Parts: sequence; structure tokens; C-alpha cells
Amino acid sequence: MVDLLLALVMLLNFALLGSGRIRVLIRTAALQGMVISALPLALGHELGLRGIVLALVALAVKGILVPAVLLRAFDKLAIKREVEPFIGFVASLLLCALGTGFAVLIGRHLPLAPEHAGSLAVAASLATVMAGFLLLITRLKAITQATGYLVLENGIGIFGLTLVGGVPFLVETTLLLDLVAGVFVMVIVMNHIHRAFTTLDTRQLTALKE
Amino acid sequence: MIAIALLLAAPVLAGLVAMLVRSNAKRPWVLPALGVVHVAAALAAIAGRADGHAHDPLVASLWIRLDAIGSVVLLTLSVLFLIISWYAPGYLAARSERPNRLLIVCSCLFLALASLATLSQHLGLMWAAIEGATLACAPMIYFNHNPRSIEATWKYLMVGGVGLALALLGTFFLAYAAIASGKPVELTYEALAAHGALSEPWVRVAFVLLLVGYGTKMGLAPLHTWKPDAYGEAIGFVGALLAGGMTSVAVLALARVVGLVDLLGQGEFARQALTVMGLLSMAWAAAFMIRQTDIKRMLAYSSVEHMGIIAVGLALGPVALPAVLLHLVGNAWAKSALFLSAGNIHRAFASKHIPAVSGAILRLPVSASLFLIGFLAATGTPPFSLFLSELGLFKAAAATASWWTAGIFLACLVVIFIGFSATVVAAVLGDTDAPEPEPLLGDSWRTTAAPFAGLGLVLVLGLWLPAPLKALFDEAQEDARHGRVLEAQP
Amino acid sequence: MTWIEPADLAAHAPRILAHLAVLLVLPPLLLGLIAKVKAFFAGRVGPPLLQPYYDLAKLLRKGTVFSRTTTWVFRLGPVAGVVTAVLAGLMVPLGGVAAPISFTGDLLLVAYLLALGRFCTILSALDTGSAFEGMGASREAAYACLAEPALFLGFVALALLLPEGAQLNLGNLLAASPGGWELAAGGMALVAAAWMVVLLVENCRIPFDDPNTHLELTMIHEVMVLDHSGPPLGLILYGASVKLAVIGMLVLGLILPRSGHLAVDLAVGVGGLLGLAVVIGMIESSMARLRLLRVPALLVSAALLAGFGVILLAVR
Amino acid sequence: MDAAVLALAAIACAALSGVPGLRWRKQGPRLAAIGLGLGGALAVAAGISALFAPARLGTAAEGVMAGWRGSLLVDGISSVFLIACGLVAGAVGLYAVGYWRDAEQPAAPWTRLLAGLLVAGILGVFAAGDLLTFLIAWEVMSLCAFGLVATKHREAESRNAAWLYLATTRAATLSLIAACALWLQLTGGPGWSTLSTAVAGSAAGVTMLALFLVAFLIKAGAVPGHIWLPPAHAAAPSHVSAIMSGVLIKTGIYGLCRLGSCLEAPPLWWGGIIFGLGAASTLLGVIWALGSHDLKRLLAFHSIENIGIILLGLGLAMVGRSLGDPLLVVLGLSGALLHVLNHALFKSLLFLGAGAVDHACGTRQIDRLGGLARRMPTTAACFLIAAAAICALPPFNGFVSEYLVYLGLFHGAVGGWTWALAGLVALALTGGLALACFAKAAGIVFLGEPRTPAAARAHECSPSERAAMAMLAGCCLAIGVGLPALVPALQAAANASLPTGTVSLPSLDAGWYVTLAAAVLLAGGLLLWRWQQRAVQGAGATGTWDCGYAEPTARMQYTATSFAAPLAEQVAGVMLVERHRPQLAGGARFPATASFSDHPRDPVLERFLRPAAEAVAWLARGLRVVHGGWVHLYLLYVALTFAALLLWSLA
Repeated sequence: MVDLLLALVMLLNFALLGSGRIRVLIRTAALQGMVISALPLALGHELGLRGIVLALVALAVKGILVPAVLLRAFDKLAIKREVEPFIGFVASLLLCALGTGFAVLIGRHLPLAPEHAGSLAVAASLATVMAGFLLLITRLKAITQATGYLVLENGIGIFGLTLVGGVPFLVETTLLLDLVAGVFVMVIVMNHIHRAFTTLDTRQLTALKE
Repeated sequence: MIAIALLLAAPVLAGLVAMLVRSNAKRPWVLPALGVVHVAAALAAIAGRADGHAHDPLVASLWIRLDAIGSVVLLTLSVLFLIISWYAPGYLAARSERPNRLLIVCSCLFLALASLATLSQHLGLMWAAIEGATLACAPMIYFNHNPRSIEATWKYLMVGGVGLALALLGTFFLAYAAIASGKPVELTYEALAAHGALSEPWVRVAFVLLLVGYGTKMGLAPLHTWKPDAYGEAIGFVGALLAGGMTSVAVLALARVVGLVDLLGQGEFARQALTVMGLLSMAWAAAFMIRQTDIKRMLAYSSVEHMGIIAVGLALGPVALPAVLLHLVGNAWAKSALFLSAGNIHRAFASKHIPAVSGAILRLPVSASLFLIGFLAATGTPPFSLFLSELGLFKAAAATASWWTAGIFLACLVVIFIGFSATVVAAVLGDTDAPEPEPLLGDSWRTTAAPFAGLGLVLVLGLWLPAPLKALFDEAQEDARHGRVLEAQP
Repeated sequence: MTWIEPADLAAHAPRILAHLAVLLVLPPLLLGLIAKVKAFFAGRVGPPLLQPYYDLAKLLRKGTVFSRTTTWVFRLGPVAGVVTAVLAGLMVPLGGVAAPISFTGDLLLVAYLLALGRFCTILSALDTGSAFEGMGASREAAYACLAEPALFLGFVALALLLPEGAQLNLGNLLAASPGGWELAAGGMALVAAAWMVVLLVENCRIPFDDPNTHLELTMIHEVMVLDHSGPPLGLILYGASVKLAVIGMLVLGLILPRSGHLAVDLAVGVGGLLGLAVVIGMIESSMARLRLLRVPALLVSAALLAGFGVILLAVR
Repeated sequence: MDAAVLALAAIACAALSGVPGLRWRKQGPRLAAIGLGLGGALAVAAGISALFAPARLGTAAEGVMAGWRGSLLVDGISSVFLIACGLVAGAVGLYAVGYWRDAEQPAAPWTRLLAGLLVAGILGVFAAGDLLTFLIAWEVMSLCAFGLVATKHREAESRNAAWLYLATTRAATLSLIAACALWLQLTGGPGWSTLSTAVAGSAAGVTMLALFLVAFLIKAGAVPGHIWLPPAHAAAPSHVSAIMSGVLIKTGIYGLCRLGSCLEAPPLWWGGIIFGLGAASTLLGVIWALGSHDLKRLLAFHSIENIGIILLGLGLAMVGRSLGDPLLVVLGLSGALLHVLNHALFKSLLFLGAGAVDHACGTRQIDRLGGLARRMPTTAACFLIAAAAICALPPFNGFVSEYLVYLGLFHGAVGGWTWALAGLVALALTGGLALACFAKAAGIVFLGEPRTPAAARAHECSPSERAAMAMLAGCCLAIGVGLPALVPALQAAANASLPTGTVSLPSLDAGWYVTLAAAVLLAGGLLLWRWQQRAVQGAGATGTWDCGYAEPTARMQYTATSFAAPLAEQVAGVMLVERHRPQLAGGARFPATASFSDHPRDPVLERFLRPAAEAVAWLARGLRVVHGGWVHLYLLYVALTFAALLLWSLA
């Protein structure tokens, strides 16, 4: 069950990198966030009420609140609706495949505890982190970069939630706080960028250089 | 106990007060008051350690405790904040056109979170504190509200955010290293350290992630890219806070991680990686300091250089730890003087580029002199304390027979000095056709006393190291040595 | 060498007096002899041998004229020329006649006393503000400078011959030269040749300079004294002749045999000096003056000669 | 009184000499002169008393991390340097009263403060009892000197000189810091302890010695570390140049002496390098001086030459110790130490004279001066004396020290260390070249007719300046004729420079002969002079004989350039002259006015260092693209760093 979800997450990575519309991109990221938030429930640990409530809150934040904030910013600020990558979608997908392969390779080098034997968690986590990096590096708009950051955090979340089961409370709260605060600040800054440059195109943000 | 509580509560309260004060002119005075209280609390807390409260936890699970190395960073931070806080009212009076509420509230918040980071004995808590402090800085960088500062803020957020995210993943990996070795998970240093050697690949990868993460915050090349932009566009005292405060906290985090990884059996790898990153930072900084025309970006690269020096120092192991800590203190305080005086020059000349800035000593004799002396202090000139720390690092390199490291280190220092000095001399000396600055922008005690104090402290530390501070250094070294002993026992 | 005890003074007195007499009285005669030899080769009768003495006597009686440009430096030149040359002469043995003053490293004092005289002469020339005298001063400085290494390398060559523990002074050095001829005659010959070049250049003789030329542009030493007249000019002439004798004594020290009897040595020494004057006269008669640009090359060759001499003596 | 206490008092006097002037501007110059004079006198007293009773002074202050306590040690090695510094500082303080007037120099109080601190720093270096104190004093000295070189920072030339100085001095300091770290590691403490041959021969020991050598040779201004020296000396106010050239560069020599005294037996390469660079500096320094037309630059190049002579002596001594030849040691060492003192005296005198000329005529270009001996008689006389002294002409002090070095060289050349021969030839050539060079400097500047109206309007300098110069000139003569009186002192100083055993100077009663010769020279000269003066009484006055040319002008005189040309042609290979040739316009018959100028450049700087620096800067410029402003790029760096480290960690 867990591995199924993780495979889904990895598939969603490809979807993220293949999507050409910003709205689709944000929604896919939201879906990925929801899937990941559901992981603790699928793990079958004894969660208790606190755990279940927390998982639900996470689901709400990652799947609904943060994407909604991003979407709102997008509706307000963005004029062009396309993702505008530096490199083509095919190349992005190929790089994502490469990254996923790399992640699987790394995952094999890391010995898992007996109870996690055979888990896809490490590979999925690293693959998602790489997908996040790819979004951050190859996408032009500030808002797509923020989404990339969201995906990166998703990847970290996978690892924390699946494997470091002992401290879910800490993991969940820090992750969530970080995500919310980070994305909020980013959106505020995006507002200012829009005000200063009338666009979210980061090509404008290259005045500071050597 | 009260002192530690005050360390965290005072900034929060001050932030609240600042939020409530209506007057743009009066609000900055919250900062000096906070600075004094915070230094007092920090001193009390550090003194309290010696009185046997060291193991009297604030939080049951030993999450918060003031250890030796934390004390050093806390003191650095607190004194730095005091220096800067006495500069702020004078500066903000000259910048009355900008509302300063957000700036001051965020400064207070930053102080609270950074203090928390120095106190925390828990990897996750420390990470959260640093992440919070990072976010608190973003509005401060954006104080000028112009396109350049928003660009700097965006880069700061993106690069810093991604870096810290990796640090979080690294924290998780470290936790999993315990799980993979069949040990219980507890993210406090003490608990983790008690495990001894853990699963090798996990610890190594965890260290890589933490190095990249906290290295980004420190500004180790090539993760430092946000630094020149942020330091260059932020106002002087925010630059000082970032270069002296933020980086010191990041160094603390990395130092703890290095110590921990050493205990967990991967010290050798950690030291090698740190050496590479440190030397790369120094070389990178050197390359970008050659013919650098922007005095503030120059300071940013100087900061990269110093972080490189500190990384190399950490890589040399416990034997170099006192030197590293002294360097950390000296760097923070000297940087404050540099950023504040550079800020003065920037304002008076309405530019931070040479040759628009030249002959500053004719227009701003005090600030320009302080800038020049600050530069000398920052480049490790005897008798400033950074000289002693660099000497200590060389000595440690000799003790550990790290000849190549020492050689590259020396070569970088030479190139850096040549590059740095060319720009500083061009800015400070020479003739100028700039008009006399307006009275508010000229030299006054309000804008020069703080950098003067910072330099004075660095000088004093070079000539006389107070016994309590030395005791802290020694204790920190002892803590680190203790780790070596553990490593030696299978 | 230590101080001469007052008791021994009487024993040393004849030697010192003889040396002084040769040093102070003989030099103008050398100039006369050179002129006579040159005249002989030119098929003329020439001036009397004692003509330089007559010239000196005449000059010392004459009035003098100074340029308004000049200062005390101008007047210092002639005085220094004489004093330094005489003082240096006091330290140079004449063949087997030991010098009145001798001490460790006296050779250095000799070399630098001559340099002092040159320095003052050059300054004295520059003091007139004349372009021609400046030119002469410049050439004098350049050639003397290039001659220095040859002189010192010669000293080293001789020092190699010194017995273990012997003092480094001119007396010992020159006294070692007969042994040198036995050991490595080639080396000694090279050194002697080099020193002969030094002698010619230091005293401004052909092929380096022509004391009789009247074209200011080609002169060296003579053009430096254009503005001197009367007694100062007399001093210059006398100083130059003493300098010729002093360096001549150095060169002779290399080749003259020593007998140990003062009278014999004195006669050999005086004869040697006169012979040297004849040789100089013959050289001047048989050679043309070198082009100025070629002079440095010859001087460097002299230094190289002396250097080879050192090598030959070192590997003997 | 205890020598160390005297030294401390001297340091305090010098350091504080400029302080009252900040408040009482009017009395500042006098107070500073008193302070420096007192400091100088105390330093001389400390030096003299230390010769026979070495003293140590330590503080009880809690040590810093490296174990620094701050201590003074004044012994035979320090003494020569302290005496030199004291004499120069006293003279300079006096000179500055008339030379650096508040009315003309707005920042004069700061200059005085820095000059006082500079002297204090130098004294501190000479009296430092441990390596850390030494380092701190060293840097105080270097930075004060930087501040003083930058006095006229509004002029680009001065600014560049100051920067070049700052950059080079820091290279030396960093080298010293690294060496200091190794020292602490090898000996366990910062004190001047003896280093055994085994330790000195280890890899760390060799590295340390090499680093020390780099630092000290740069500071001393030996080729090729001399690049900072000519511009800095030319740019600084002349009384500061006097201190810098007279004593500051001697700190490098002092360092070598002090370090040498700590070595049980110096390795042969150590002495060999010092000797070799000494020979190179001697020759190149004087050749470059020959090509200079700027009076102060010329003097600065002569500093390189004289440092070379000192290094020749020092190198001989070190080699002598390696080879176990005591005579070589004592001759080299005493020659070097005496030359330190002598050079301090005559070179500072020359700089003070150059300052007076610069002040009077507003230019340092030799070719724009002339005829100053009539207008500035005292300055001219003092300058001539110093010129004779620096050319090692008897009866002045330069001769006696070169005499000792020469004896050492002869002994080495004959006694088995053949390399000494090279030094001997270099020194012999240098003697002639220096003479030519100073005949040029003194002759063109002071003699003949003034070449410009400014030179014609020149005036004699103030009484304080003249007094200072006369004092130094007197010292030059006194040492020149008083060598034997100095022998015990020299012997004590030389013995202090050796860790074990004692050596004695052989039969330096020869010195008495030098004295005798000097006396004869002076007496004979005086007699003949008197006679000549009588003989030429009523001499007529006329114009200089013009060889028949009707309209001679002052501009037709030989210039410095033309004077040096015959020699300069011979050594053109090691000189670098930038020539701006005239462009003749206006037809062949009546060409318009055109001008020719040439500028001597430092070949080491221009041919090697500047191209290397440009190459590095070019590379750095190329690297700038990686900072192109794209945040995506920056994130890529994070990702790549992460990936690279990840692969390394798992490899």
C-alpha cells in the first residue's frame, strides 16, 4: 500500500515536469502533497488521535491551503499562464528520469532497517527532491519556482513521514510550519516583485551580478 | 534559568512593543534597550552555567541547554546586536522616509530565534530556529523597497530556503542512521552522541545534506551566491546582522554537526569535505575580490572567505576549535564595524561603487578611517584578534601536518588581501569631487560610535583574552576532544 | 703587521724615506720620459725630460681664474687628487721596498682612496656647469667603474698565493707574486695584463684617452680640467703623475724581482718605474686611440682576463 | 638602568610624541621633536647598555591562546639596531620641526602621530622579547608606514605607492604569521629559543626557515622583494623616507640576525640564499639607481644596494657558521652590523637632504635642478658628505663597514667558499657604479647652473633641518675615523648573534691605520687647501670656458640622463625604460616643438609581477560569468554541490 502511494508520488513527479500550464502544475503539486500527507495513515502504525488529527491538518495544508495561496497569487499576478521552461519538456522529463534513476541507485546504497526492507521511500524521497530541484532550476517564473520549493519539501516529507516514524509530531509540525511560513513569505515577495517589475518573470531579476 | 528565559522572551516582548509604538522616530529606540537587556541576560546565563546550573534543563528532554560553544556564539550574537542596536536609531533617523516597523519587529524576532538556535541541543529545534531566523531576515533585506533589493530578497529566499530544506532532510537522515543501526531515535546531541558509531552510509549522506544546508546559510562557495546580492542591497546594519549573526549561528550548527558526525564515526570524511569546501570558498572569494568595485559586495566576499577559514578550522579538528571560535567572534564584530561604516559611506556618496566612491576620508574622516581599520582587522592584521585566530589555525595545521591545506590557505590570504586592499584604498583614499554630505549623512557620534566599539572589542580580544572567555573556548575544545575519546573506544 | 716600535724606527727610516722620495719626487719625471719616448718614436727631439717639473714650477707661480659658477667643490678637486694619490702611494710597496704603511686590508683603502680622488675630480668638473666637462666626468666615472673588477680580481688571484695565516695586505700579496710565476706563469701573466689595462685606463692613456688631444668631444680626463688654471692646475698635473706612479708600482709589484737589500730593491724599483714609462710611451706611439664605444668591451675583457688568472692560480 | 626598561621608555616616548600635538597644534612640532629626541636618546642608551648587559622584561599579563605575554629582550643584537634607530629618530624629529609645517600640511598632527608610532613600532621590533610581540610591533610599524606613505594620497602616484606597499608588506606579514605558527609548533613557545639542527632540518623546520626568509627579505627590500621600496620611499614625506630607508627596512635584517642567533647551525642553503640575493640586490640596486632621474627614487634604489651589502655580510657569516669558519663569521657579521648603523646614518641624511631640495625647489627631478650648492650651502655640504659615505669613500663611515665585508669576501674567496668570489666582483662593480651614480646625483643637483627658475629661486632650509643634517654628517665622519673605538662593541654584538661560543675580531688594530690614514687625509687636505687658498688669492672671476661657443645656457649642461648614459648602455639588459619619442610635425625644415621623455620602470614589477597579476585578474574576470545573476544558476550550484558530495560520500 505504502509503496503504491510512493510509486504514485514518483509518477506525479513526471507529471509535474511535463505540465505546461502553471495551474495544472500547482494542482499536481497539491495532489502530490495530499498523497504524501496520507502516508502516515497508510503505514499502519498506532497513530492515536493526535496523529490522525495531525495527518488531516497536514493534508489540508499541503493539499489545499498552500496550493490555494499559490493559485490565488497566480490568478492575481501572472499574465502568462504557461510554465516557460529553460529547456524543453522532453528534456525535463528525461532529466527527471535520470534523477529518479540516480535516486534509486542512491537508495540501494543506503542500508534500511529490517522493518523497512524493500521500501521505496528513500528513492521516492530523493527523486521528488530532484524533481523539485529541476523545477527550481529550469522554470522561469517565480511562481513555478515556489511550486518547485513545495515539491522539494514534499520529497523531504516522504522521508520524514515514512522512515523516521518515531517522531512524527515533530516532523509534521516543523515541516508544516516551515512550508506555510516559507510559502507565505515567498508569495508576499512575489507580490512585491510584481509591483516592482509588473511580471513574475525571473529574467527581470538578474540585475545583481558580477 | 530566568536568564535563559529572558534571552528568548525579551526580544519577543521588544518586538511586540515595537509593533505597538506608533512613532517612526521613537520606535528604533526599542533596539538599544533590547540590546542592553539581552547582553545582560546572556552574561547572566553564561555566568549561571558556571554556577552549576549547566545541567538544569529548561525543557525536560534536554532540548535547551547552554553549553560552552553555544555560549560563545550567544555572546557573539548578543554583543553584535548591542553594537548594531546603538547604531540603528541614528541611521533610521536619516531614513525617516521609510516606515521601519517591520524592520524592527523582524530584528527582534531574528534575535529571539537566533538565540534559540544557540541554546537548542536538539537538531530539529535548531533547524527550526534557523529557518525562522532566515525568514525573519527576508523583510529586513527588502527594507529599501527598490527593484534591486526585491531581487536580492528573492534570491536569498530561494537559495537559503532550498539549502535549509536539504538540512532538514539531513537531520532526518541522521535520525534514520540510528534507526538503521537499530537504535532508538532521539535528535538531541547527547542522545545521538551516546550511540557511538552508526551506519556509515547514512551518516555520511546525512553529513553531506547538513553540510550543504548549513553551508548555504554560512555561505560556503559555491552555495554562497545569495550573499553578495543580499549583503550588497541590504542596509548596513542588516548586512552586519546577517554577516555577523546569521553566519555565526550557521557555523554553530555546522560545528555541532561536525562534532556529532565525528562521534558517529565519520569524522574523517567530514573533515575532508569541510577542507575542500573551506578552501574552495577562500579561493572563490579571492577570485571575486580581485578588482571588485562594489564595496558592499566586497564585504560579502570577505564573509565568504571567513566562512571558508572557519570551515577549514573546523576540519582541523578539536585542536583548532579555540582558534575557530575566536575567529568567529572576531569576524562577527569586525564585520559589524565594516558594514556599518560602509553603510555610512554608501549614504554619503549615494553610491557603493568605486570610482564614484573615492577619497571617502576627505568627506567622512571617521567612518572612512573605521572602514580602513575594519578592513585591516578583518584581514587578520596584528594585533586584532583575527590575527591570533589565523595564527592559531596555522598552528593547528602544523600540528596536524596539513601542509597542503596550510599552503593553499596562505596563498588565498595573500590574494584576498591584495584584492581587498586595492578596493578599500581606492574608496578611502584619493581625491573626490563629491559634495560635502548633508549634516544628517555626515559623520556623527551616532553613526560612528557603534563601529568604533566593534573594532575596539576586536582589538581588545587580540591583546587580552578574558579568562572566562578562554575558559569557554577550552571547555568547548574539551567537549570536542571528548568526542575523539569516544571514537577511539570501539 | 703591527705598529713600528719607536725603537725600530731608525731601522725602518731609510726605507720609508726612500719610498717617500720616490713617491713624491719621481712621478713628474715619468711624464717627461713618456713624452720623450713618444717624441723619439715620432722622430722628434721632444721636450726635455724635466719639462714637467718646469711646468709645475711655472703653474704654481701663476695667477688663477675661477668661473663664477664654481663653488668650493671646484677647488677641492685638485687638492683631493694630490692627497689621495700620495696617501694611497704610502701603502703600495715599490718592488722590494716595503710600503711605509701596511695593514690588513690596506689594498681596500688604496682602491677607495683613488676612488675618493676620482669622486672629487668628477664633482669638480661638474661644478663648472660646462657641457664638455660634464661629458668628461661622465666618461671618467664609467670607465673607472668598469676597471674596478679587474683590479679586485687581481687581488684575489694574489690572495690565493698567500701562505696560510698570512695577513691580507699589499706587501704580502705582491711579495707572493714571484711564487706565483713559478706555480702558474700563465695566470700571473693574465693578471699583469689586466692590471696594465687598469693602469692605462685609470691614468687616461692611449688607447683609452689621449692626454695630448685638443678636440674637446673626444677627451676624457683633459676635458675635465679645462677650467682649472694656475696652482690648482699644477696640483692636478702633479696628482695625476703620482697616481700614475702608484698604479705603476702595483703593476711592477707583480713582476719585479726582490733582493732583500734596500739599495738594490730601490734601484730595481726606480728602474722598473722608468721602464714602465718607456713601455707606456711605446704603447702610445704604436697604437691609435680606441673608439669610445669600444672602450667598455676592452675593460670587460680585462676583468675576464683577471678572472681567468684567478682560475688558473686556483687550480694550479 | 636596565636596558629593557630604557627600551620600554624609548618606545613610550616615541609612541606618545605625536599625541600632545593633536591638542596643542602650535607646540606640536616642538613637542614631537622633544619626544622623538628623548626616545632616540633612550634607545641609544638602551642599545649601549644592552651591549654589555643584556636585559629582559616580561609582563605578568594572562596569556592569550598562543601563550603571548608581551616581553622585551634587549641584547647585543638589538643594540646596533636600537642605536641606529635612536640616532635617526632624533635627527628626524628635529628635522621635521622645520620641514613638515602645519601651515603647509593640514594633516600634519596626524603625520606626527603616525611618525611617532612608526618609530615606536620599529623600536618594538628591535626590542621584542618573543615572536608574538615582534609580530605585533612589526605590523604596527608596517601600518604606520602605510599611513605615512599615503600622506599625499590625493595624488595617484602616492596612492598607488601606498597600496603597493600595503600589499607587499602584508605578503611578508602573512608569511611571517605562518612561520610563527610553525615556530610555536616546533619550539613550544613564542620566546627566542634555540633551534636544534635536527629540528631546523626537518620538513617543518625548512618550511619555517623559508617562510621567515621570504618575510624578512621582502621587508628588507632585497631583490626581488624590493618592488614596494622605490615608490614608497619616493611618495612618503622625506623625513619619513629617512626613517623607512634608514631603519624600517633594517627590521628585515634584524629578523634575519635574530633568527640566525636562534639556529644551532644554520643550513648552508640559508646563508647561500641570503648571500646570493645580497649580491643580486647590490648590483641591481645600483644599476637601477643609475637609471633613475627622481632623486628620492634614486636614493631608494641605493637602499636596495646597501641592503645587498648588508646581506652579503650576513650571508657570509651564516655560511661561515655552516662551514665552521669563525673568521668568516666574525668579519661578515661585524661588517653587516656596522653597515646597518652606517647606512642608517648616511641614507637618512641623504633623504633629509633630498627633502630639503624638494621643499626648496618643488621637484625631485634631478634634471630640473642644479646649482643648489650656492643657494643651499649647508645642505649641499651634508649631502656631499653622505654621498661620499655611501660610496664607501674614506674617511667616512661607509668605508669601514665595506672594508670588513670585503675582508670577509676575500677570506671566503681564498678560503674555500668560492661563491664569495661572485660577491666580491659584484661589490667591486657596485663600488664604481655607486660612485658614478652619486657623482651624478650630487653633481647635477648641487653643482653647475640651475636648470630651471625654480632651482634658481631655491633657498636654504630652516635651522632645525640644518642642525639635524649636520648631526648625522658628524656621526658619519665620527664612525669613519673611529672604527677601533667601535671594535669592542662590534665584537659584543657579533657574539650576541651566535647561539654558542664566542669569536673575536682578528687584528682590527688595522682600524687604527684607517684612522691614521683618515687623519693624514684630513690634515694633508687641509694643509694643501690652505696653501691653495693662499696661492689663488686675488683670483679673477669669469664665466666657465665655453670652448668658443657664444651663447651657452644652463640647459646645455650635462643632465643626469646624459651623465649616466655611458654606463646605462652597458647594463641596458637589466633596466627597463619607457621612452616617449617625439613626433616631429610641421615639415622637415621647421618642425614644431616636440618633446621627448623617458621613465625608468622597475623591471621586476613590470616584466614579471604585473603580467602575472594581470593574468590572474584576467582569469578572475573570466570567472565572473558564474555569477551571472540567474537564481536558477545558483540553485543549480546547490544541486551540483549536493550531487558531487553525495557521490563522494558513497564512493
